[in-house]
Amino acid sequence: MTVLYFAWVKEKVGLSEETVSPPAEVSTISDLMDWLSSRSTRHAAAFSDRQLIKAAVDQTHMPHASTLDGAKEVAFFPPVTGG
Amino acid sequence: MTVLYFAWVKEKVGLSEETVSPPAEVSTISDLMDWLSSRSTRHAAAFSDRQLIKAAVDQTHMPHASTLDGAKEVAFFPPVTGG
Amino acid sequence: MTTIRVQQHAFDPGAEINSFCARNPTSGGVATFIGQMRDFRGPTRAEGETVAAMTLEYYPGMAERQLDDLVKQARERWPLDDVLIVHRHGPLVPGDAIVLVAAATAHRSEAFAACEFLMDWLKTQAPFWKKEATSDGATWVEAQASDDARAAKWKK
Amino acid sequence: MTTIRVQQHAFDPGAEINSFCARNPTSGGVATFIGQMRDFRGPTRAEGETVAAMTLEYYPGMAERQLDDLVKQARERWPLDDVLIVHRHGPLVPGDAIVLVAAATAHRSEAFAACEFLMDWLKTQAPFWKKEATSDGATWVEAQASDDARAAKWKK
Repeated sequence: MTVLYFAWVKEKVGLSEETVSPPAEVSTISDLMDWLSSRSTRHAAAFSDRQLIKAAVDQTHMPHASTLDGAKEVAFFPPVTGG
Repeated sequence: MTVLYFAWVKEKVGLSEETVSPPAEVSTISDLMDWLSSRSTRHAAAFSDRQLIKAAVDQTHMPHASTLDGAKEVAFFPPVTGG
Repeated sequence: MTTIRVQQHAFDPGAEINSFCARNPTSGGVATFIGQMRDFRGPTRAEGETVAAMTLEYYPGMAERQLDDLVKQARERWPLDDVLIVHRHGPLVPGDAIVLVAAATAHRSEAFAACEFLMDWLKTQAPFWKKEATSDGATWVEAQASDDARAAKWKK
Repeated sequence: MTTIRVQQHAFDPGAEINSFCARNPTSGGVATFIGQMRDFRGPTRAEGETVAAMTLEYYPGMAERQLDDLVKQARERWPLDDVLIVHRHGPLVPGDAIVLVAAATAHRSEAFAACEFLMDWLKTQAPFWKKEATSDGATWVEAQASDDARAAKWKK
Protein backbone atom coordinates (compact mmCIF):
# COMPACT_ATOMS: atom_id res chain seq x y z
CA MET A 1 0.00 0.00 0.00
CA THR A 2 1.25 3.47 -0.90
CA VAL A 3 0.58 6.19 1.66
CA LEU A 4 0.76 9.80 0.48
CA TYR A 5 0.96 12.92 2.61
CA PHE A 6 0.19 16.47 1.53
CA ALA A 7 0.62 20.02 2.84
CA TRP A 8 1.42 20.27 6.58
CA VAL A 9 0.73 16.57 7.10
CA LYS A 10 3.62 15.89 4.72
CA GLU A 11 5.82 18.41 6.53
CA LYS A 12 5.03 16.91 9.93
CA VAL A 13 5.58 13.33 8.81
CA GLY A 14 8.68 14.40 6.90
CA LEU A 15 7.73 12.24 3.92
CA SER A 16 5.60 12.77 0.86
CA GLU A 17 5.13 9.09 0.19
CA GLU A 18 5.91 5.70 1.70
CA THR A 19 5.12 2.11 0.92
CA VAL A 20 3.77 0.19 3.90
CA SER A 21 2.37 -3.28 4.64
CA PRO A 22 0.11 -2.92 7.66
CA PRO A 23 -1.02 -6.10 9.41
CA ALA A 24 -4.42 -7.61 8.67
CA GLU A 25 -6.07 -6.12 11.77
CA VAL A 26 -5.63 -2.62 10.27
CA SER A 27 -8.97 -2.52 8.52
CA THR A 28 -10.16 1.12 8.57
CA ILE A 29 -8.61 4.49 7.84
CA SER A 30 -8.63 5.16 11.61
CA ASP A 31 -6.78 1.91 12.20
CA LEU A 32 -4.22 2.93 9.61
CA MET A 33 -3.67 6.29 11.31
CA ASP A 34 -3.16 4.46 14.65
CA TRP A 35 -0.72 2.05 13.08
CA LEU A 36 1.22 4.81 11.23
CA SER A 37 1.36 6.84 14.48
CA SER A 38 3.17 3.92 16.13
CA ARG A 39 5.92 4.00 13.52
CA SER A 40 7.62 7.28 14.51
CA THR A 41 7.16 10.33 16.71
CA ARG A 42 6.78 12.41 13.55
CA HIS A 43 3.90 10.27 12.36
CA ALA A 44 2.39 10.47 15.85
CA ALA A 45 2.68 14.27 15.83
CA ALA A 46 1.13 14.52 12.36
CA PHE A 47 -1.85 12.39 13.39
CA SER A 48 -2.24 13.86 16.91
CA ASP A 49 -5.42 15.78 16.05
CA ARG A 50 -7.46 13.53 13.79
CA GLN A 51 -10.18 16.16 13.29
CA LEU A 52 -7.74 18.13 11.16
CA ILE A 53 -6.92 15.24 8.86
CA LYS A 54 -8.82 14.23 5.76
CA ALA A 55 -8.27 11.00 3.91
CA ALA A 56 -8.68 9.68 0.39
CA VAL A 57 -8.65 6.02 -0.56
CA ASP A 58 -7.62 5.35 -4.13
CA GLN A 59 -8.15 9.05 -4.88
CA THR A 60 -11.66 9.29 -3.43
CA HIS A 61 -12.53 11.24 -0.27
CA MET A 62 -13.50 8.81 2.50
CA PRO A 63 -14.53 9.21 6.15
CA HIS A 64 -12.13 7.87 8.79
CA ALA A 65 -14.41 4.95 9.63
CA SER A 66 -14.24 3.55 6.08
CA THR A 67 -12.58 0.20 5.54
CA LEU A 68 -9.48 -0.03 3.44
CA ASP A 69 -10.58 -3.13 1.49
CA GLY A 70 -7.44 -3.73 -0.49
CA ALA A 71 -6.76 -0.04 -1.11
CA LYS A 72 -3.64 0.58 -3.16
CA GLU A 73 -3.22 4.28 -2.40
CA VAL A 74 -4.24 6.08 0.79
CA ALA A 75 -3.64 9.81 1.15
CA PHE A 76 -3.74 12.02 4.25
CA PHE A 77 -4.02 15.79 4.07
CA PRO A 78 -5.56 18.86 5.73
CA PRO A 79 -8.91 20.25 4.53
CA VAL A 80 -8.40 21.53 1.01
CA THR A 81 -7.88 25.24 0.28
CA GLY A 82 -7.73 25.54 -3.50
CA GLY A 83 -9.80 27.67 -5.85
CA MET B 1 -43.36 67.55 -24.73
CA THR B 2 -41.20 65.21 -26.78
CA VAL B 3 -42.68 61.79 -27.49
CA LEU B 4 -40.28 59.02 -28.50
CA TYR B 5 -41.13 55.67 -30.06
CA PHE B 6 -38.94 52.59 -30.20
CA ALA B 7 -38.87 49.19 -31.92
CA TRP B 8 -42.17 48.10 -33.45
CA VAL B 9 -44.04 50.97 -31.81
CA LYS B 10 -41.84 53.31 -33.83
CA GLU B 11 -42.44 51.30 -37.00
CA LYS B 12 -46.20 51.29 -36.48
CA VAL B 13 -46.40 55.00 -35.71
CA GLY B 14 -43.97 55.73 -38.54
CA LEU B 15 -42.04 58.23 -36.43
CA SER B 16 -39.19 57.95 -34.00
CA GLU B 17 -39.93 61.25 -32.33
CA GLU B 18 -42.46 64.07 -32.34
CA THR B 19 -43.07 67.20 -30.34
CA VAL B 20 -46.64 67.53 -29.11
CA SER B 21 -48.63 69.84 -26.87
CA PRO B 22 -51.50 67.80 -25.48
CA PRO B 23 -54.36 69.70 -23.83
CA ALA B 24 -54.46 70.07 -20.04
CA GLU B 25 -56.98 67.23 -19.56
CA VAL B 26 -54.30 64.76 -20.74
CA SER B 27 -52.92 64.05 -17.30
CA THR B 28 -51.79 60.38 -17.29
CA ILE B 29 -49.79 58.16 -19.62
CA SER B 30 -53.05 56.40 -20.55
CA ASP B 31 -54.61 59.75 -21.42
CA LEU B 32 -51.62 60.54 -23.60
CA MET B 33 -51.97 57.22 -25.44
CA ASP B 34 -55.67 58.00 -26.04
CA TRP B 35 -54.86 61.47 -27.29
CA LEU B 36 -52.03 60.27 -29.54
CA SER B 37 -54.29 57.51 -30.93
CA SER B 38 -56.72 60.23 -32.08
CA ARG B 39 -54.02 61.91 -34.15
CA SER B 40 -53.65 59.31 -36.92
CA THR B 41 -54.67 55.78 -37.86
CA ARG B 42 -51.01 54.77 -37.50
CA HIS B 43 -50.91 56.02 -33.93
CA ALA B 44 -54.21 54.25 -33.26
CA ALA B 45 -52.81 51.00 -34.67
CA ALA B 46 -49.63 51.29 -32.61
CA PHE B 47 -51.60 51.80 -29.40
CA SER B 48 -54.38 49.32 -30.19
CA ASP B 49 -53.17 46.78 -27.62
CA ARG B 50 -52.01 48.74 -24.60
CA GLN B 51 -50.86 45.64 -22.75
CA LEU B 52 -47.97 45.38 -25.20
CA ILE B 53 -46.79 48.94 -24.62
CA LYS B 54 -44.42 50.12 -21.93
CA ALA B 55 -43.80 53.75 -21.13
CA ALA B 56 -41.02 55.83 -19.65
CA VAL B 57 -41.44 59.37 -18.39
CA ASP B 58 -38.26 61.43 -18.45
CA GLN B 59 -36.29 58.20 -18.91
CA THR B 60 -37.83 56.30 -15.99
CA HIS B 61 -40.15 53.31 -16.42
CA MET B 62 -43.67 54.28 -15.32
CA PRO B 63 -47.01 52.44 -15.19
CA HIS B 64 -49.77 53.66 -17.54
CA ALA B 65 -51.77 55.18 -14.69
CA SER B 66 -48.95 57.58 -13.73
CA THR B 67 -49.50 61.27 -14.16
CA LEU B 68 -47.36 63.22 -16.58
CA ASP B 69 -46.71 66.15 -14.19
CA GLY B 70 -44.82 68.42 -16.55
CA ALA B 71 -42.91 65.56 -18.20
CA LYS B 72 -40.52 66.73 -20.90
CA GLU B 73 -39.90 63.36 -22.56
CA VAL B 74 -42.30 60.46 -22.79
CA ALA B 75 -41.27 57.25 -24.55
CA PHE B 76 -43.37 54.31 -25.74
CA PHE B 77 -41.89 50.94 -26.56
CA PRO B 78 -42.48 47.18 -26.38
CA PRO B 79 -41.15 45.15 -23.43
CA VAL B 80 -37.36 45.27 -23.59
CA THR B 81 -35.32 42.40 -25.06
CA GLY B 82 -31.67 43.35 -24.54
CA GLY B 83 -28.93 41.46 -22.81
CA MET C 1 -15.64 51.95 -9.32
CA THR C 2 -18.27 51.35 -11.96
CA THR C 3 -17.91 51.33 -15.72
CA ILE C 4 -20.98 51.29 -17.94
CA ARG C 5 -20.55 51.45 -21.70
CA VAL C 6 -23.27 51.26 -24.32
CA GLN C 7 -21.51 51.14 -27.64
CA GLN C 8 -22.02 50.28 -31.26
CA HIS C 9 -18.58 48.85 -31.98
CA ALA C 10 -17.70 45.26 -31.14
CA PHE C 11 -15.76 44.57 -27.96
CA ASP C 12 -13.41 41.81 -26.88
CA PRO C 13 -14.88 40.15 -23.75
CA GLY C 14 -11.61 38.45 -22.82
CA ALA C 15 -9.62 41.68 -23.04
CA GLU C 16 -12.29 43.50 -21.01
CA ILE C 17 -12.23 40.80 -18.33
CA ASN C 18 -8.44 40.82 -18.14
CA SER C 19 -8.37 44.62 -17.70
CA PHE C 20 -11.12 44.33 -15.11
CA CYS C 21 -9.18 41.71 -13.13
CA ALA C 22 -6.00 43.75 -13.41
CA ARG C 23 -7.61 46.88 -12.04
CA ASN C 24 -8.97 44.92 -9.06
CA PRO C 25 -5.90 43.18 -7.61
CA THR C 26 -7.39 43.20 -4.10
CA SER C 27 -10.57 41.37 -5.16
CA GLY C 28 -10.27 37.64 -4.73
CA GLY C 29 -13.13 36.82 -7.05
CA VAL C 30 -14.49 38.05 -10.35
CA ALA C 31 -17.76 36.69 -11.73
CA THR C 32 -18.70 37.49 -15.30
CA PHE C 33 -21.48 36.81 -17.75
CA ILE C 34 -21.28 37.07 -21.52
CA GLY C 35 -24.38 37.04 -23.65
CA GLN C 36 -23.54 36.19 -27.21
CA MET C 37 -25.49 36.32 -30.43
CA ARG C 38 -26.54 32.90 -31.68
CA ASP C 39 -27.00 32.14 -35.36
CA PHE C 40 -30.43 30.59 -34.84
CA ARG C 41 -33.55 31.04 -32.85
CA GLY C 42 -35.52 28.33 -31.18
CA PRO C 43 -34.50 25.67 -28.69
CA THR C 44 -31.76 24.10 -30.84
CA ARG C 45 -29.97 25.00 -34.02
CA ALA C 46 -31.39 21.92 -35.79
CA GLU C 47 -35.00 22.77 -34.95
CA GLY C 48 -34.49 26.52 -35.16
CA GLU C 49 -34.49 29.12 -37.85
CA THR C 50 -31.25 30.65 -39.06
CA VAL C 51 -30.59 34.18 -37.88
CA ALA C 52 -28.13 35.90 -40.19
CA ALA C 53 -27.94 39.24 -38.42
CA MET C 54 -29.45 41.29 -35.65
CA THR C 55 -30.00 44.93 -34.90
CA LEU C 56 -30.17 46.14 -31.34
CA GLU C 57 -32.16 49.31 -31.03
CA TYR C 58 -31.84 51.24 -27.80
CA TYR C 59 -32.96 54.36 -26.03
CA PRO C 60 -29.87 56.57 -25.73
CA GLY C 61 -29.71 58.29 -22.40
CA MET C 62 -32.24 56.10 -20.68
CA ALA C 63 -30.21 52.93 -21.33
CA GLU C 64 -27.13 54.32 -19.57
CA ARG C 65 -29.24 55.81 -16.79
CA GLN C 66 -31.11 52.54 -16.25
CA LEU C 67 -27.90 50.49 -16.11
CA ASP C 68 -26.41 53.01 -13.70
CA ASP C 69 -29.48 52.68 -11.50
CA LEU C 70 -29.26 48.87 -11.57
CA VAL C 71 -25.62 49.01 -10.47
CA LYS C 72 -26.60 51.34 -7.61
CA GLN C 73 -29.23 48.81 -6.51
CA ALA C 74 -26.68 45.99 -6.69
CA ARG C 75 -24.26 48.00 -4.57
CA GLU C 76 -26.93 48.50 -1.93
CA ARG C 77 -27.27 44.73 -1.67
CA TRP C 78 -23.68 43.53 -1.88
CA PRO C 79 -20.27 45.02 -1.11
CA LEU C 80 -18.91 45.20 -4.65
CA ASP C 81 -15.37 46.32 -5.33
CA ASP C 82 -16.05 47.00 -8.98
CA VAL C 83 -18.69 46.52 -11.66
CA LEU C 84 -18.39 46.56 -15.44
CA ILE C 85 -21.25 46.50 -17.92
CA VAL C 86 -20.68 46.68 -21.67
CA HIS C 87 -23.73 46.47 -23.94
CA ARG C 88 -23.77 46.67 -27.72
CA HIS C 89 -26.33 48.45 -29.87
CA GLY C 90 -26.71 48.65 -33.64
CA PRO C 91 -25.93 45.85 -36.10
CA LEU C 92 -24.59 42.53 -34.77
CA VAL C 93 -23.52 39.30 -36.41
CA PRO C 94 -23.59 35.75 -34.99
CA GLY C 95 -20.81 35.17 -32.49
CA ASP C 96 -20.73 38.79 -31.38
CA ALA C 97 -20.80 39.42 -27.66
CA ILE C 98 -23.98 41.40 -26.96
CA VAL C 99 -23.44 42.06 -23.29
CA LEU C 100 -20.75 41.60 -20.67
CA VAL C 101 -21.32 42.00 -16.95
CA ALA C 102 -18.48 41.59 -14.46
CA ALA C 103 -18.46 41.98 -10.67
CA ALA C 104 -15.38 41.95 -8.45
CA THR C 105 -15.72 41.18 -4.75
CA ALA C 106 -13.81 39.77 -1.82
CA HIS C 107 -16.20 36.81 -1.60
CA ARG C 108 -17.32 34.81 -4.58
CA SER C 109 -20.97 34.28 -3.57
CA GLU C 110 -21.52 38.04 -3.72
CA ALA C 111 -19.85 38.30 -7.12
CA PHE C 112 -22.15 35.59 -8.51
CA ALA C 113 -25.25 37.12 -6.93
CA ALA C 114 -24.49 40.64 -8.17
CA CYS C 115 -23.69 39.44 -11.67
CA GLU C 116 -26.90 37.42 -11.95
CA PHE C 117 -28.99 40.20 -10.39
CA LEU C 118 -27.60 42.68 -12.92
CA MET C 119 -28.30 40.37 -15.84
CA ASP C 120 -31.82 39.53 -14.65
CA TRP C 121 -32.75 43.16 -14.19
CA LEU C 122 -30.97 44.36 -17.30
CA LYS C 123 -33.02 41.85 -19.30
CA THR C 124 -36.30 43.35 -18.09
CA GLN C 125 -35.42 47.01 -17.48
CA ALA C 126 -32.70 48.22 -19.82
CA PRO C 127 -34.27 49.75 -22.95
CA PHE C 128 -32.83 47.61 -25.73
CA TRP C 129 -34.81 45.81 -28.42
CA LYS C 130 -33.55 43.02 -30.65
CA LYS C 131 -34.60 42.67 -34.27
CA GLU C 132 -33.53 39.43 -35.91
CA ALA C 133 -33.01 38.99 -39.64
CA THR C 134 -34.13 35.54 -40.81
CA SER C 135 -35.07 34.21 -44.22
CA ASP C 136 -38.63 35.47 -43.48
CA GLY C 137 -37.39 39.01 -43.04
CA ALA C 138 -36.64 40.99 -39.92
CA THR C 139 -38.76 40.49 -36.83
CA TRP C 140 -38.70 41.95 -33.34
CA VAL C 141 -37.77 39.47 -30.65
CA GLU C 142 -40.54 39.03 -28.11
CA ALA C 143 -39.92 39.46 -24.41
CA GLN C 144 -40.03 36.28 -22.37
CA ALA C 145 -42.19 35.83 -19.29
CA SER C 146 -39.39 33.76 -17.76
CA ASP C 147 -37.21 36.87 -17.68
CA ASP C 148 -39.82 38.78 -15.69
CA ALA C 149 -40.09 35.88 -13.29
CA ARG C 150 -36.34 35.79 -12.75
CA ALA C 151 -36.14 39.53 -12.13
CA ALA C 152 -39.08 39.33 -9.70
CA LYS C 153 -37.34 36.75 -7.54
CA TRP C 154 -34.82 39.43 -6.43
CA LYS C 155 -37.59 41.57 -4.96
CA LYS C 156 -37.35 41.73 -1.23
CA MET D 1 -17.65 19.00 -24.06
CA THR D 2 -15.60 19.41 -20.91
CA THR D 3 -12.06 20.70 -20.50
CA ILE D 4 -10.25 20.31 -17.21
CA ARG D 5 -6.67 21.45 -16.92
CA VAL D 6 -4.50 21.45 -13.81
CA GLN D 7 -1.30 23.18 -14.75
CA GLN D 8 1.75 24.85 -13.31
CA HIS D 9 2.18 27.53 -15.93
CA ALA D 10 0.21 30.77 -15.83
CA PHE D 11 -2.84 31.11 -18.06
CA ASP D 12 -4.62 34.06 -19.62
CA PRO D 13 -8.23 34.08 -18.36
CA GLY D 14 -9.44 36.45 -21.08
CA ALA D 15 -7.95 34.35 -23.87
CA GLU D 16 -9.41 31.17 -22.31
CA ILE D 17 -12.85 32.79 -22.08
CA ASN D 18 -12.72 34.05 -25.66
CA SER D 19 -11.80 30.57 -26.95
CA PHE D 20 -14.53 29.07 -24.83
CA CYS D 21 -17.15 31.48 -26.21
CA ALA D 22 -15.90 30.88 -29.76
CA ARG D 23 -16.21 27.11 -29.46
CA ASN D 24 -19.79 27.48 -28.17
CA PRO D 25 -21.48 29.64 -30.79
CA THR D 26 -24.87 28.04 -30.10
CA SER D 27 -24.80 28.87 -26.38
CA GLY D 28 -26.52 32.14 -25.60
CA GLY D 29 -24.85 32.57 -22.24
CA VAL D 30 -21.45 32.01 -20.70
CA ALA D 31 -20.91 32.50 -16.97
CA THR D 32 -17.38 32.54 -15.63
CA PHE D 33 -15.54 32.89 -12.36
CA ILE D 34 -11.92 33.88 -11.90
CA GLY D 35 -10.20 33.47 -8.57
CA GLN D 36 -7.09 35.59 -8.40
CA MET D 37 -4.22 35.72 -5.99
CA ARG D 38 -4.32 38.75 -3.72
CA ASP D 39 -1.20 40.36 -2.33
CA PHE D 40 -2.49 40.38 1.24
CA ARG D 41 -4.44 38.27 3.65
CA GLY D 42 -7.12 39.48 5.97
CA PRO D 43 -10.30 41.42 5.33
CA THR D 44 -8.60 44.43 3.69
CA ARG D 45 -5.18 45.23 2.36
CA ALA D 46 -4.71 47.99 4.99
CA GLU D 47 -5.48 45.68 7.92
CA GLY D 48 -3.94 42.62 6.34
CA GLU D 49 -0.50 41.15 6.08
CA THR D 50 1.42 41.30 2.83
CA VAL D 51 1.61 38.05 0.90
CA ALA D 52 4.55 38.10 -1.47
CA ALA D 53 4.09 34.68 -3.03
CA MET D 54 2.09 31.49 -2.78
CA THR D 55 2.63 27.84 -3.52
CA LEU D 56 -0.28 25.65 -4.44
CA GLU D 57 0.39 22.04 -3.62
CA TYR D 58 -1.94 19.47 -5.15
CA TYR D 59 -2.59 15.77 -5.40
CA PRO D 60 -1.84 14.81 -9.02
CA GLY D 61 -4.32 12.33 -10.34
CA MET D 62 -6.91 12.87 -7.65
CA ALA D 63 -7.26 16.60 -8.44
CA GLU D 64 -8.16 15.92 -12.08
CA ARG D 65 -10.40 13.02 -11.10
CA GLN D 66 -12.22 15.09 -8.48
CA LEU D 67 -12.80 17.99 -10.87
CA ASP D 68 -14.05 15.57 -13.49
CA ASP D 69 -16.47 14.11 -10.97
CA LEU D 70 -17.72 17.59 -9.99
CA VAL D 71 -18.41 18.42 -13.64
CA LYS D 72 -20.34 15.15 -14.00
CA GLN D 73 -22.44 16.12 -10.99
CA ALA D 74 -23.07 19.57 -12.46
CA ARG D 75 -24.14 18.00 -15.75
CA GLU D 76 -26.65 15.82 -13.92
CA ARG D 77 -28.22 18.95 -12.51
CA TRP D 78 -28.17 21.34 -15.44
CA PRO D 79 -28.09 21.00 -19.24
CA LEU D 80 -24.62 22.39 -19.86
CA ASP D 81 -23.30 22.86 -23.37
CA ASP D 82 -19.71 23.11 -22.22
CA VAL D 83 -17.61 23.44 -19.09
CA LEU D 84 -14.04 24.65 -18.66
CA ILE D 85 -11.97 24.45 -15.49
CA VAL D 86 -8.36 25.62 -15.34
CA HIS D 87 -6.56 25.41 -11.99
CA ARG D 88 -2.98 26.36 -11.26
CA HIS D 89 -0.54 24.53 -9.02
CA GLY D 90 3.01 25.34 -7.99
CA PRO D 91 4.38 28.84 -7.37
CA LEU D 92 2.11 31.84 -7.87
CA VAL D 93 2.57 35.58 -7.56
CA PRO D 94 -0.02 38.26 -6.69
CA GLY D 95 -2.31 39.03 -9.59
CA ASP D 96 -2.07 35.52 -10.99
CA ALA D 97 -5.33 33.82 -11.86
CA ILE D 98 -5.55 30.73 -9.63
CA VAL D 99 -8.70 29.23 -11.04
CA LEU D 100 -11.08 29.80 -13.93
CA VAL D 101 -14.46 28.12 -14.24
CA ALA D 102 -16.71 28.72 -17.25
CA ALA D 103 -20.09 27.24 -18.13
CA ALA D 104 -21.93 27.67 -21.43
CA THR D 105 -25.67 27.10 -21.60
CA ALA D 106 -28.75 28.15 -23.52
CA HIS D 107 -30.19 29.84 -20.43
CA ARG D 108 -28.21 32.12 -18.19
CA SER D 109 -29.63 31.00 -14.83
CA GLU D 110 -28.21 27.53 -15.44
CA ALA D 111 -24.81 28.91 -16.41
CA PHE D 112 -24.66 30.92 -13.18
CA ALA D 113 -25.84 28.01 -11.05
CA ALA D 114 -23.39 25.54 -12.58
CA CYS D 115 -20.47 27.93 -12.29
CA GLU D 116 -21.19 28.68 -8.62
CA PHE D 117 -21.83 25.00 -7.82
CA LEU D 118 -18.49 24.06 -9.37
CA MET D 119 -16.62 26.74 -7.45
CA ASP D 120 -18.32 25.89 -4.14
CA TRP D 121 -17.54 22.20 -4.48
CA LEU D 122 -14.08 22.70 -5.91
CA LYS D 123 -13.25 24.80 -2.83
CA THR D 124 -14.12 21.95 -0.47
CA GLN D 125 -13.34 18.84 -2.54
CA ALA D 126 -10.51 19.43 -4.98
CA PRO D 127 -7.18 18.47 -3.38
CA PHE D 128 -5.22 21.72 -3.50
CA TRP D 129 -3.50 23.41 -0.58
CA LYS D 130 -2.30 27.00 -0.47
CA LYS D 131 0.86 28.02 1.33
CA GLU D 132 1.35 31.76 1.63
CA ALA D 133 4.71 33.47 2.01
CA THR D 134 4.53 36.47 4.34
CA SER D 135 7.19 38.34 6.30
CA ASP D 136 6.65 35.74 9.08
CA GLY D 137 7.58 32.90 6.78
CA ALA D 138 5.40 30.49 4.84
CA THR D 139 2.16 29.24 6.38
CA TRP D 140 -0.57 26.92 5.18
CA VAL D 141 -3.89 28.64 4.55
CA GLU D 142 -6.65 27.29 6.75
CA ALA D 143 -9.89 26.02 5.32
CA GLN D 144 -12.93 28.20 5.97
CA ALA D 145 -16.12 26.91 7.54
CA SER D 146 -18.04 29.27 5.25
CA ASP D 147 -16.85 27.25 2.26
CA ASP D 148 -18.24 24.05 3.73
CA ALA D 149 -21.54 25.82 4.39
CA ARG D 150 -21.75 27.03 0.81
CA ALA D 151 -21.01 23.61 -0.62
CA ALA D 152 -23.57 22.02 1.70
CA LYS D 153 -26.36 24.25 0.44
CA TRP D 154 -26.24 22.44 -2.93
CA LYS D 155 -27.08 19.11 -1.30
CA LYS D 156 -30.51 17.93 -2.31
